[in-house]
Amino acid sequence: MIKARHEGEIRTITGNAAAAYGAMLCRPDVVALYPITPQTEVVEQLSQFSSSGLLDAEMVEVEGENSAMNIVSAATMAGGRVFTATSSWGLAFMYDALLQASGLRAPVVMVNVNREMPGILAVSSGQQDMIATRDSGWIQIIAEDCQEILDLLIMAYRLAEDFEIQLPVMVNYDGFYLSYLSEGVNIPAREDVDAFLAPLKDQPERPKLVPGGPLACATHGIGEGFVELRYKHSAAMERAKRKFDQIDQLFGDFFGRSYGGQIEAYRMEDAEIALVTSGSASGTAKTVIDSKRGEGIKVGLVKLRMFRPFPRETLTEVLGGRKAIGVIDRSVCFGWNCGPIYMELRSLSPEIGLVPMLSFIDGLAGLDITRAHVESMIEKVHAASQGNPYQRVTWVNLEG
Amino acid sequence: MVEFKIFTKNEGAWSNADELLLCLNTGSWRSERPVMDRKKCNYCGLCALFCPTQCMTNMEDHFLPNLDYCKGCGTCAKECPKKVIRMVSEGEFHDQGKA
Amino acid sequence: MTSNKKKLSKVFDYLQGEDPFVGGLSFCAGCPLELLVRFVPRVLGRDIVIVGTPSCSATVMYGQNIGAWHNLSSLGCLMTGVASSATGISRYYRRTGKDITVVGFTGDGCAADVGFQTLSGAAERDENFIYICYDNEGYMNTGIQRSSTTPLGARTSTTPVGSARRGKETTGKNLPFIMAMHKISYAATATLSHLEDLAKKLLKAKEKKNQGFAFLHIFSPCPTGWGFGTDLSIEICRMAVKTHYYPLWEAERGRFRLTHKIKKPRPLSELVGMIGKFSHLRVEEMAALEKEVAERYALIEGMSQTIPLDETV
Amino acid sequence: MIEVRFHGRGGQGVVTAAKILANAFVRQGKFGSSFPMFGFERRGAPVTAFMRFDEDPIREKTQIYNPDCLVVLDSSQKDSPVVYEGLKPGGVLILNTKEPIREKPCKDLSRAGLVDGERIALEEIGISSPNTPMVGAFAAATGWIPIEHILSGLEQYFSGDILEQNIRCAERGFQEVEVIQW
Repeated sequence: MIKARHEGEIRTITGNAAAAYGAMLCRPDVVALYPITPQTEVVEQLSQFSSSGLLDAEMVEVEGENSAMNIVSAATMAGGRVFTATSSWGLAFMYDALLQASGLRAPVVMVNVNREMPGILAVSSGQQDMIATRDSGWIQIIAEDCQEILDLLIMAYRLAEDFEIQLPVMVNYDGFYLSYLSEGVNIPAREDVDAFLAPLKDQPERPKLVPGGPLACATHGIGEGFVELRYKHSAAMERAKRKFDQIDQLFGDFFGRSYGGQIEAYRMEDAEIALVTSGSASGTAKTVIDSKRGEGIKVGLVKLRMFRPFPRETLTEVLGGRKAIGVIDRSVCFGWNCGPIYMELRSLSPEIGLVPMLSFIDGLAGLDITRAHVESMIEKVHAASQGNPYQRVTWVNLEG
Repeated sequence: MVEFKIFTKNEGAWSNADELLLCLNTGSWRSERPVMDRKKCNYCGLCALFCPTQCMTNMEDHFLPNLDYCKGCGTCAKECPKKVIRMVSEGEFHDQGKA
Repeated sequence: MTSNKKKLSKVFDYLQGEDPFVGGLSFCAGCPLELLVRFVPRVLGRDIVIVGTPSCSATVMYGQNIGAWHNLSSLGCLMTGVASSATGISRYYRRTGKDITVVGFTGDGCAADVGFQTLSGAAERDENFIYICYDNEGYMNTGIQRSSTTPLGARTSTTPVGSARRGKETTGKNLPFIMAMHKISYAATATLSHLEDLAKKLLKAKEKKNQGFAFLHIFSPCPTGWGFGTDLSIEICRMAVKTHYYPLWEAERGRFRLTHKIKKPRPLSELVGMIGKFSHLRVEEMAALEKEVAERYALIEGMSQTIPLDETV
Repeated sequence: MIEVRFHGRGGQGVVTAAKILANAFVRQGKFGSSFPMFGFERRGAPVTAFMRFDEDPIREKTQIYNPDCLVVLDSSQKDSPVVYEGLKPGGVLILNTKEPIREKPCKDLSRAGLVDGERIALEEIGISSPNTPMVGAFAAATGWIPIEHILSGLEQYFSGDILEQNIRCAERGFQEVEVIQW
């Protein structure tokens, strides 16, 4: 087992800077960026890395996010490693290119700093942007803190460029709550990141654009030929789940930090009820769970780290047999009036068991998911687990 | 595991000219064909240069259309400075479109 | 048979190697775009990657499943993405130290309309590739809708002629001029009646793209969409030049030169009279189009006199 | 876990002050985190920032509702009830002020560190941004962090002459703070 040779340098940096460090350490060939709150610091930080010589990449200061996505996905088709970052409306503005990238099986790694949309302008946190692209064919993973952002970036390249996967990966983290959070982050040594990513070079080569031909990219999919490629895309998404677990384990062995893979289960061993969370709110929820445990409520937490592909098997395993489940969503599933993660989890009800499942919509527009909120959620889920009537969906901020 | 006909070993949407070249029989689109008076041809090649399908074959002192692909647009006849190319209705030929 | 009178046009000297496309391609009979598609790689050479987009040329640039219509390296992208995708590829090659010519190849709908932002962005960044826009003055692949380069008064399926409205009510966007005003390395207009001029400009673009962005605007009439005979495409290109409808010029870093001066232009009616999309024009409508054409020519002529290219070379 | 809330105005270096302190605790080998209250960054507009430190990893990412300590960079806010909202009993106030305060502005305060950060910054740097004198005063008045961890971390936020000036600012804040116990 090879391990990192250096301990890494601990620096107090923001989530955005952690993303920039993660990207820089992976040595992308082409970086295309357009600034948008709350992602802008990623752009500034990488530009600084570029001008100080730490990042030796083609830096493209684009005129919009749509160009950023097209530039990076085309560069992967020529064989390059790439990086871009965006947020909310920027993600929306690259929507056509986003879908093209996944269909082309372009191993793009992108940061999406979660911010509210659609419609009502809100320069504030919310996962609706990621949710709006959940069927884009991208792998979507979610970080909880600054260290995880940096580590996920490195893992994202291992995942995206794996020959068995060949899919774009979107690394999400909460805008404001994480993007601007400064905390101590272990920044691995460059040569260690090189070593961790080195196995990617020993794989069979992906097809790429070579002048003179004869390979041409983005051929029309006709009839069953289209279906075959679509099936392969879907199959790669399925493979990505176990692959992500393996990469997480390899990362843990190598750098000494692992996160559980597709999900993180916290105090779930004997939990009777469970709270499902994602992103920066998970930490607060864990502290509340600790205190509720002190009051005798056997509650555990499942943190969703991978949203696409959806960790069906792992979630079924960890949530099966619990008496009630609460799901916190920082976004809304229009047309279903519930949280999107909740809605998806509901489709696992036959496997998990037909127990009460409660949707909590909280933290929209940057509102805080506070300890008090989480306490009340746990109480509601606990009451439901005791056979009491319960409300299926709670818009936490509107219920006082 | 789904059984499916394998079109490509690739994961993505790549065409490969070494494996399969596509081609349409555009000669069948034609209602008129260019007929050349070789004796008057001055071998300037403008018919070949301007031919949209680039189907004029260089015969060293004149050019002949490849009737597999010639769509019969008439550009060669129109552009010939010596006016030695005539467009003749396909009905007058009995060769199934082949010269 | 051999006679010293018989001599091949020198345009043949510009053509290298085999036509990379198969013989039977899905272009309408008489389409000058088919000629352009086959001409460009034979002049530029094999060390190119073509970036295309949904358009009339997409049917042959993009393959079908594993099958291809050509043996060139190419990437198909979406309407917004030609200039940006070409940027991505050329930047990657630049990083790896390869001298490759990346060629964006797209119609006016992509260049002047939905992909205009990305085109302008790439030009402003002075990216090292060639962008070729073939302008057939509308969305021909989808059935002849107006684009922003559709000229004043022209009939399309979205600017029909009726009692209340008569053809396109605004003038066409002067795309090549706008691109030249980005002060890019090279901008030029060309058309298919003037093949040597086109070949020279392609080669110049290939050279100039090493210093920065190169943009070629190719006037490419559409027999199906404009309503003229399949044999008339080249003649219409020629008449567009002769009437000043489509002046041939080039510009380097915003300095202009007319490459084919027409001292005594033919009346515009000689061109317009050949084209169905203008057949409804009344006298006053024709006068408006004539004024537009005259002003466009005056603009380029004026630029070539006040900010001439020749003084800097 | 100790929670600190910062109040000031855009241009005073409020967010940087919180970062500098979080960094100091990280450098000390503890855990520290900080983040700003979100809003458009505009010079002169009220700005709030948060900082936590602990012996154990800090999991909470919420805003701070019950601070142990307040760092008020804008003296005009020193009597604003909003500033003291949720303050824990026995709380500490670090205040940028030119004048001594006679009565404690909030019943829950047990200690205050007063420093004329603006004057120090004007004398040392030539600008009225009191953030580095304030973090020096914080170290002296709370005793929670040795000043050297603050000083050695400043190079992450400043460089060249400005770094030297800010080091002097932090040192002077540390030395010149007047501590009041109630």
